[in-house]
Amino acid sequence: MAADQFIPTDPPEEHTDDAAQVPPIPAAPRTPTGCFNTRAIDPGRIECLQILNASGHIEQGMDPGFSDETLKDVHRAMVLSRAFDARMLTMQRQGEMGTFAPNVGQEACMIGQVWPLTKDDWFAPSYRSFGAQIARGWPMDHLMKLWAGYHEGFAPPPGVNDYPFSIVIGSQVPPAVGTAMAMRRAGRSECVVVNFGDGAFSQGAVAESLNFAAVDKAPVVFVCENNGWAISTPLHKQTEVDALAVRGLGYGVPSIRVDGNDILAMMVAMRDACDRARSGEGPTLIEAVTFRMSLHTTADDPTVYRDEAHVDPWRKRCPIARLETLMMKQGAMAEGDGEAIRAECDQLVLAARDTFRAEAAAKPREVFDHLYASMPESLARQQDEYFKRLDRKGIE
Amino acid sequence: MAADQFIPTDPPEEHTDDAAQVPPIPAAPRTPTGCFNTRAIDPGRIECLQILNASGHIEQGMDPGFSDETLKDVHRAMVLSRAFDARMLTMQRQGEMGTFAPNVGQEACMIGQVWPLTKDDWFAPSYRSFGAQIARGWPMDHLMKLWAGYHEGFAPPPGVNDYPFSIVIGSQVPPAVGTAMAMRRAGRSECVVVNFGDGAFSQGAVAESLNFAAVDKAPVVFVCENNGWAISTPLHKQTEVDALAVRGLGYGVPSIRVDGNDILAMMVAMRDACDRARSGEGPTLIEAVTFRMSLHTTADDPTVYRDEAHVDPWRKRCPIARLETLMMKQGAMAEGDGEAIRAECDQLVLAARDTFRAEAAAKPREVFDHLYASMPESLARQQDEYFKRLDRKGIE
Amino acid sequence: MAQLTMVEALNLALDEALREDERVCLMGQDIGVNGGVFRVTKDLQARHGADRVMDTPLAECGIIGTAVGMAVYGMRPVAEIQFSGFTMQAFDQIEQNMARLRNRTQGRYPISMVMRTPFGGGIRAVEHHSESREAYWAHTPGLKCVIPSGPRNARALLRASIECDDPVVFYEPKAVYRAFREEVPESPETMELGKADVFRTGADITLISYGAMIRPVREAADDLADEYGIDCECIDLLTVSPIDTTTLVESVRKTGRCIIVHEGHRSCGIGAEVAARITEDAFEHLVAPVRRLTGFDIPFPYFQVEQHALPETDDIIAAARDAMNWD
Amino acid sequence: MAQLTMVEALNLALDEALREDERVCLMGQDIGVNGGVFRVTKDLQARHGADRVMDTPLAECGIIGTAVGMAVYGMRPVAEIQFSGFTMQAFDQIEQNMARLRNRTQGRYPISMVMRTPFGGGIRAVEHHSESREAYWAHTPGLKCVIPSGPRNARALLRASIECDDPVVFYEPKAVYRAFREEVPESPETMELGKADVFRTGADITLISYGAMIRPVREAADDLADEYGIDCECIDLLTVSPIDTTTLVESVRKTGRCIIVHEGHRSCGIGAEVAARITEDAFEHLVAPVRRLTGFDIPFPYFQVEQHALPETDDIIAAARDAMNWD
Ligand SMILES: Cc1ncc(C[n+]2csc(CCOP(=O)(O)OP(=O)(O)O)c2C)c(N)n1
Ligand SMILES: Cc1ncc(C[n+]2csc(CCOP(=O)(O)OP(=O)(O)O)c2C)c(N)n1
Ligand SMILES: [Mg+2]
Ligand SMILES: [Mg+2]
Repeated sequence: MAADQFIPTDPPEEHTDDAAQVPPIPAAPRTPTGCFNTRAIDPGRIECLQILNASGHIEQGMDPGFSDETLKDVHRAMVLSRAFDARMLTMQRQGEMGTFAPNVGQEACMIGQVWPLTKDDWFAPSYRSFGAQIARGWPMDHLMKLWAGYHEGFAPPPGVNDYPFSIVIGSQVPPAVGTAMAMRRAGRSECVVVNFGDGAFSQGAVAESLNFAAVDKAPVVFVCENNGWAISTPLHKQTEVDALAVRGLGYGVPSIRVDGNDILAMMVAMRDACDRARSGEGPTLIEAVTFRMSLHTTADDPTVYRDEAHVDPWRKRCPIARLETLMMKQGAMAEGDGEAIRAECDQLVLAARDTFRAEAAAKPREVFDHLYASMPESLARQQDEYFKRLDRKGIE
Repeated sequence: MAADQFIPTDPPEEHTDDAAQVPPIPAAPRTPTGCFNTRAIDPGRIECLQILNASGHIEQGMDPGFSDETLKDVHRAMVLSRAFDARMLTMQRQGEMGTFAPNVGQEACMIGQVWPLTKDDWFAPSYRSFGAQIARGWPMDHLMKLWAGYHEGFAPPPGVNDYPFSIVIGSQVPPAVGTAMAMRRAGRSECVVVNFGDGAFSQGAVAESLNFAAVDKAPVVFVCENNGWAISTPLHKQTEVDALAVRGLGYGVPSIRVDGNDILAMMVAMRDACDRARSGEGPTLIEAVTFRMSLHTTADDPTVYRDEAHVDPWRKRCPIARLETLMMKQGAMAEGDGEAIRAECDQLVLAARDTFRAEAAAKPREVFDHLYASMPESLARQQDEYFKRLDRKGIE
Repeated sequence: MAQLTMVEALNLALDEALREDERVCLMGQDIGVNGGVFRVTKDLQARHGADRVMDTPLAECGIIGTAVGMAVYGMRPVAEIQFSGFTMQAFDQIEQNMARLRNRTQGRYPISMVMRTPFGGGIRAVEHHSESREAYWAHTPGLKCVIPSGPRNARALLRASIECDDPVVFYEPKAVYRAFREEVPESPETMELGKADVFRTGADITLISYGAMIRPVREAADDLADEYGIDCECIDLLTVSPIDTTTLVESVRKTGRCIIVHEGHRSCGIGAEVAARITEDAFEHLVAPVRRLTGFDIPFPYFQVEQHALPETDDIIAAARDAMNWD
Repeated sequence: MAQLTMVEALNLALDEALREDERVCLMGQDIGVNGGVFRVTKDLQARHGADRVMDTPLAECGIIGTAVGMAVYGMRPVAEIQFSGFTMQAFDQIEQNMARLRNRTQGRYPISMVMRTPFGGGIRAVEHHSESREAYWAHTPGLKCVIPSGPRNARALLRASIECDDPVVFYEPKAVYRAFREEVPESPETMELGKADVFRTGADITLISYGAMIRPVREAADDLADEYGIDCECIDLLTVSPIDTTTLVESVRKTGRCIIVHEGHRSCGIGAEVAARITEDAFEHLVAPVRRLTGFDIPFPYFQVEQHALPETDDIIAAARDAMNWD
C-alpha cells in the first residue's frame, strides 16, 4: 500500500482531549500529500545579506553609513592580508616557509569578521585566517615564525587574547564556545568569534559546539567561511544542503548567509551578531559565502581536481576591487591611492620578513619547556638525555 | 550604530552583473528588518503526523486501512513488549538481572519502527529498544541473557540481521549508515532502521551520520525516539530547539515529527520512509515524540529530578490503550480479548524466563574466544595464564 | 573528623573547591539536580547554582572541549565524564587541546582543568562501563593522571588536582566508591601529585598497584606475611602519570623482586612502563623479572564472568610466591 | 619486477585488491579525483568508480564508523585517515566498534577492515601531522597494528591486512613514502601478519625497530660492525600488535643485549612492552637492561627543531656502544 492511499481528504480535526501539559506534538500543519512529498523547510528562507553588490554599488536603502576612515581601515587591512599572502607564497616557494594556506579572495570575510571585535574579545581562527590574525594584532613576523615551524609563532603575542590557529579541522570550535561560556559567567560583555570552513562543518565537534552554545546562551559568533572547497572536495560532495546556515537552526542558533566577498555585509552582520552576543542573546551562525581562489595549501595542486572555469566567475567578485569601486565613488579614495597603499603594505611585509629573518632561530633546547607548569622528574630525566644528545651532536 | 539603521527602505534590486556560474549567493529574500530580528525558519513548519488521536479515533480522512490481522499483530507485539518489561523489572529487583532500561509507554515507537522491515532489512537498536528486538526475532530468553550479563546475549540470533544494541550513546549510528551504504552498493532494495534517543542526538557522531547518509543517498531511516528525557536531563536542557526533526534538514535529510504514541502514525511514517530508502531516495529522519514513563534504568531514581506531574498527562496517551480503543471500535478486538492476550504474553515471558534459567551459564573459559578470527600467539599465552588461574580457583 | 565513603569525600572536595575558589566550576551529564549517576556531585548545584554546576548536553567531546575553553579564560573547570568508557568520545579534545594547548601557546594558556571519571570493573556493570584505560593518558604528553585508592587520599588528591596548573585526568576507582569508609579530617587537605605512597614496608618483594587493586594487594601482603613469612613492601602509585620512578626503584633495589598489579590491559599498560623503568634503573638488583599481574588484552568481560578477569587476592599471593621461587 | 616507491607499492596493492575482490572498497577524504594528499590512491577512482573509491565528508568518526558498518555487511573497506593525528577524531568508533564489534557479537560480525593512515615525523610538517601513536592501538584489544618499512613489504602487508578477517590499523611511515625505490614483484604477494623480520643476524646485540626507523637502524648496524666490530642482530617488527614475542626473545637469548628504537612516545609505548616481554622471557640471558631509544614524552616538536627529537643513526650507535659497555 503506497503512501498516498492515506492522503487526507479533509483538513484534520483539532484534538480536544489532551491535557494542558501534554507537549504540542501533533500540531498542524499535517501534510496533505503523504509524509515526505514536501520538504517542510525551504533553505531559501534562510536570510541572505548583501550590501555592496558585485559592481561595487550599495544596494538601495542599505547603506550602513560607515565613515571614510572606517572604509580606509578595512581596505588597508584587506590589502595588507593580500600582500602578506603573496609574499608568503614566494617565501614558501623559495624554501623559507613550510606548507602555507593562502587566503587570497577571502579578505572580506577575514577582515569583516574581526572588525567589530575589541581587545577584550576573543578570536579563534582557523589556519587560513591570517588576514584576521594580522588585523587582531599578531605581528606579521610572528606569523611568519609560525608558518616556518618555530614554536614561538603559536604563542599569542602579548596583549592579544586570541587562540592560535587550529590545525586540526574543527577542533578550535568547542574551546571557543567554552571561552564564551566563561565570559557569560564572568558577567562581562565580551564575545568570541570562531572561524571554520565548509569542510569543517562536517565535524561532529562543530555540531556539538552549536548545541552547547545555544543551551548556554554563550556569547559566541560562529563564522563558517564557505569557500566552496575542502581541499579537493567541493561543497556538493561535502553535504546535501545548499546553505550551510540551515544547520544552525537545527541547534537553535539564529543563522544567516552573508555575501563573504562583500566587506560591508560582513561588517554589518558581524557587528549585529557580536551585539547580540554581548547583550546576552546568545550565539549566532554566519555563513560567509566566498571562494577559495588559490591552492588549498602549497602542498596542493588544484589542477588535479578542479577546472579553472570554476574560478573565473569569482575573479569579478574580488572583495578588494569591489570595495575600491565604492570608495572611489564616495570619495574615500582617489586615483592612485590604491597603488600607494599596496606599495606601502608590501613594504610592511618586507620589513616583517626582515625581522623574521633576523629573529627566527631554532631553539631545540626549549622543546620540553612549556608542556607542564612544573616539569615532572621523569620528564626532566628525558630532557637530560636529550640535552646529552644535542651536546654529542654539537647542537646549541 | 544599531542594526536597524541600515534597514532597507525599498525592496532590493536584482543584480545583473554576475556570471552565470556564480552560485546564487545573495539571493532573495533579504531581510527587511535587520539581520537577526526574525528566525528565518519556523520549526512549526516541520510536518507532524498523527493518525490515531489520543482518544483512539482515526483523524478524519487519514485511515491507512490496515487489516484487522495487521492491527492484531502489532497490538500483540506491543503487549508482549510491556509484559517483558514488567517481568524484567521484577527479575532485576530480585537480583536476577543487571541494570535494566524499561520502555513502558514507548511501545508504539518500538513496534512501529520495525513493522515495515523484512528479514533482509537491518535494525540497529539502542538499549531501550527490546520491544523492537523481540519483534525482530530476538528470543526473549536470549535478551534476558544479554541483560543478565552473559556474552551470548549480544550475538544476533541466527536468521536475524540486526546489530546488538548499543550501550555507548549514539555509537550505533555511524555503523548503521555504513551498512546502508553497503546495501546501496550491493544494489539490493533493503534498508536499515537505526534508533537513538533525544539525548543521543547531541552526539557529534549522529550529526556526522546524517551527513554521510545524505551525501551517499544511503537507504537508512533515522528514528530519534524523543522521550523527553536523557536520564535526568529534560529536552530543554539538551537543546534549544523544540522539534529535533529540524536538525535533519540541516544535513539535507527529509525529516518529520510523528506522534510516537500513535502506532498507526509510526507504521505509516516508517513504511513511507523505508519505501523511500528502498527505492533509492535516500535517508529520512523520523522524530517519534513519546515519553519515558518509568525509570531511566533500574539504577536510576527519577523522583530526585522530576515531578510525577510531568508523567501524569502521558498516562492518558498510552499507546496500547489507544490502539485497543480503535480495535474495539472497528471490531478487531472484543471484550475480554485484551486480558486474554496479556495473559498469553505473560505466559510467553515466563516460559522465556524458564529457558533463560535453564540455559544461562557463565562460561568464563570463553572470554578470549571471539576477539580475533585467529588468536594471536601472545594472547593465547595470556589465555593459558588465565586458565591456570581458573584451574587454581577450581572454576570450570 | 568524619567517616566518609570515597563518594562523600569527593563531594566534600568539590564543595570545598567551589566555596574557596570562584574560578572552579563543575560540568557534566546529570551532575546537577541528579547529583551525578554516582551522586558525587550531590547537592552541589543547589548550593552553588546552575552556572557553576552545569548539566551539559549528552556530548563528551563538547564537554571536554568547552571545559578547555573555560580554562583558557582562567576558570578551573572540573568536568565529569559519566564512565571512563565514554572518554573515547572526547579523545580528540583531550589529546589535541586539553593536553597540548599549554605547550602550543608556549605557556600562555595553562589548562588548569580536571577530567573526573569513574573507571574499572567489579560493579557488575554492562559493557563499556568497566574500562581501565589509564595507559592512554600516560601515553599522552601534557596530561597528568591521578588515581586515588581511598576516601581520604581521594579528597586530598582531588583538591590538589583542581589546584594544579596542568590538566589532570582524575580516574576514580568506582569499585571503591562505597566500598568502605575512612576518617577524613575536617580541614582541607591536599597531597602532592606525582608521589607514590609506600603504605607498607618490607624486605622481600615490592608490590606496586593503585586504585581498587590496593585492597587485594593489602590483603595479599597480610596473608603472605602471616602464612608464608613473605615480607612485602607495598606501593600505591596514586599518580600513574608521571610515575614516581624514584620511589619504585628505591624499593626494588632493596627487595630485588617486584609485581605490578592493575586492572588495565597488559600490552603497553602501566605495568609495562613500570617494569621497563625498574629494569632500566634497578637491573643489577633484580633477582627475578618484574612480574605483571594485570587485566588481559581482551575487552573487559561481561559481568557474569568479570570477576576472575580481575586480579584477586589469591592471584597476587600466587604470583608473589612464584616470584620468591623464581630461578 | 618494477622499482617502486612505497606510495606506488601501496597504490598497486590497493588496485590489486579492488580488482580481485569486489568486497573491497576505499573511503577517505580527497582519495578520489585527487588521489589522496600523498597520492596513494591515485587513479583508483577513475579505474574503479566513485562508489568503490569514495570521497567522504570531512569527518573521521563518520569515516571509521561507516566503514565498520560496511564491514558488518560483508564488505572489506579500506579507510584512509589523512594523517594519523586525526585518528583521535575517530577514537570512539575505533575503540568501541572497529575493535570490539566482532567480540560483542561472538564472532557473528567479523570486522574485516583496514584503517590506513600515515604516521611519524621527518617530513617537516605542521603540528598534529607527525604523530606516532601505535601504542594506543597496541593497548586496544581487538585491533592489529601493522607497520611496513619499505615498498615491498608495504605492498605485501597491505594485501594481507585487507585479506585479514580482523580489523587492522595500517600505519604508514610517511617519511618512507618516497624515500627510496625497491624491487616489487609483478605477481601479488602477501606476508603473514604478526611475524617480525630478522633482517640481519648478529651475535652481540639485538636492535628492534619498525617503520621509518629501520633505515637508521640498518645504517647504525653497518657502522657498528665496520667501525666498532659490534655485530648487531636487527629485527623489523612489521606488526606491533600483536608483537612477535618469540622471535624477539629468541634473539635476545642469543645476544643478551637489546635496544628498541621507535618514534612514538616512551611512556607506555611499544618499547615499554617489548622491554617488559623480553625481560619476562629472557631475564636470565640479559647482560644489560633493554634500552629504549624512543620519542620523548612531549608533543612532537615543530619542524625547525624536530630532527633531533627523532632517533638518528648516531644516536643508535651511541646507545649500542653504551649497551656493550654496560655494567
Ligand atoms: C580533523 C582533520 N581532518 C583532516 C585534516 C586535513 N585537512 C586540512 S585542511 C582540510 C580541508 C578543510 O576544508 P575547509 O574546512 O572547507 O577549510 P578551507 O581549507 O576551505 O579553508 C583537510 C581535510 C585536518 N587538518 N584535520
Ligand atoms: C557516550 C555515552 N555517554 C553517556 C552515557 C550514559 N548514558 C546512558 S543512557 C544516557 C541517556 C540517554 O538519553 P537518550 O538518548 O534520550 O535515550 P533514552 O535513555 O531516553 O532512551 C546516558 C547519558 C552513555 N551510555 N554513552
Ligand atoms: Mg572550504
Ligand atoms: Mg531520551
